[in-house]
Amino acid sequence: MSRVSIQAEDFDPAAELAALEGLGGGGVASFTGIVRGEGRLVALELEHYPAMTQVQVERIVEEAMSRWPLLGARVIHRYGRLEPGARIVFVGTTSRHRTAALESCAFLIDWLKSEAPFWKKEHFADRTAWVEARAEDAAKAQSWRGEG
Amino acid sequence: MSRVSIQAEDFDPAAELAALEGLGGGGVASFTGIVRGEGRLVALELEHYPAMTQVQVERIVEEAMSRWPLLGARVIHRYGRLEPGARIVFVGTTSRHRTAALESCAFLIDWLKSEAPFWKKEHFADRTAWVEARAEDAAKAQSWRGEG
Amino acid sequence: MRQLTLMYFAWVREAVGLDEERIDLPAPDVTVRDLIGLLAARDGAYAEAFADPARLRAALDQRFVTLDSVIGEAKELALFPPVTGG
Amino acid sequence: MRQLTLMYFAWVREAVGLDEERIDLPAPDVTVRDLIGLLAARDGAYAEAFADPARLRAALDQRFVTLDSVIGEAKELALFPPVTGG
Repeated sequence: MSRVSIQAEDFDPAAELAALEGLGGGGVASFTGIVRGEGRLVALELEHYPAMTQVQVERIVEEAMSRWPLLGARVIHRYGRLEPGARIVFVGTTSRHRTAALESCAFLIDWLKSEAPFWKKEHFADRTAWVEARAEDAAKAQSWRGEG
Repeated sequence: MSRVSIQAEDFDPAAELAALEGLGGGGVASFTGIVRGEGRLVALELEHYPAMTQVQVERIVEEAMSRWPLLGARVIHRYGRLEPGARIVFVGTTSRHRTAALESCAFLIDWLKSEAPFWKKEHFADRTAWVEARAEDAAKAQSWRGEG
Repeated sequence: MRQLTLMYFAWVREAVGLDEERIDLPAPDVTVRDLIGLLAARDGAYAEAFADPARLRAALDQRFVTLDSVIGEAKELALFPPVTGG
Repeated sequence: MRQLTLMYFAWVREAVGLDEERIDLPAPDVTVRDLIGLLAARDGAYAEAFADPARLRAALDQRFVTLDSVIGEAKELALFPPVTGG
């Protein structure tokens, strides 16, 4: 059971966790990404490539489902204007094996960082700036290539 | 900010996640362990060493707080009789860095498995059996010794 | 001559001032890098946006590809900076 | 002669039929392993529970220790199988 939502709306991590707990796996891992309010950030704007995003994220989830014995995986990624404290992304996985749940959760968030067609723009009071991709994020995603 | 609860009562992962999200870290990782209902299990009984448990789990959390730049860590571990589907354990961490949140969450659950004074007994309709410690759990915990 | 839809995202979109446009494909065996060269040969805004291919990433028909990939039968080429989701 | 509180957990507790008991410490420099040997020398239930020290783990005053640790000034020794929490 896997599901991907690309949406502007907020989501409820509690409802997502409850659904994953209900799959009987024994272990549920999750990661929630939130907009940090650093450097007087007013808002983060997430642009994406609609024709590609859903399919591409589903591919990443299928990759995770094939690498680990998961009973379920859930990914939610928001786009649009998000203010500090707002949730951006949710990854939840469940498995009979805690290591499978934890590793696949880390894999999914690492891959979303470098393989999902989203771009972040920071809005400050007096300027805007596109967030630069970090080499360590690409390296993190690539590090999964050699494993599993 | 870290907090450890050793309790018989159930807990609400949603409330725990919300508290961690509120710390402003940007990334919240969690793991929830649930009783699996395999092999016609009627209940799992968790015994612990009350004089030691709280202090020992706090030590493990302090270790995590010193190894990763965490803004918060939360551990809840239940004891007593738990039926299939019931939550056993919750680990939640938050950090400015997603890798720190994810790794420390995995570290904590691995260490709880091998360093927290709990013992599980399985109750079936016609017999009971103490759960045997698994060598791979001890190895998993030890694997953190060489890192960080 | 076959047409190709170009799509731009993030600062590439802002620099050229367009979400997308259609161009005539010079030949089916041109690469993404060749097309970036053609775009860089246009006016000031394009010249600046496409001057350094190392700053760009590409997707052909919604799949990530390297800049040396051949356009072939693809209908849509997206050009954008490295992604920053998650 | 100083007294030491012994605490038992899980199947060790069930085997001996006690949560805890107090014993006289033969000497301060005895080790956990020495005490397990003394317990194994008791009657049938104890003999069986403590026959194989490799199946046992220990905590002295609520800290995990190896079986070769000296009791020293500790007040409480817990004996139990490997833990299975989490």
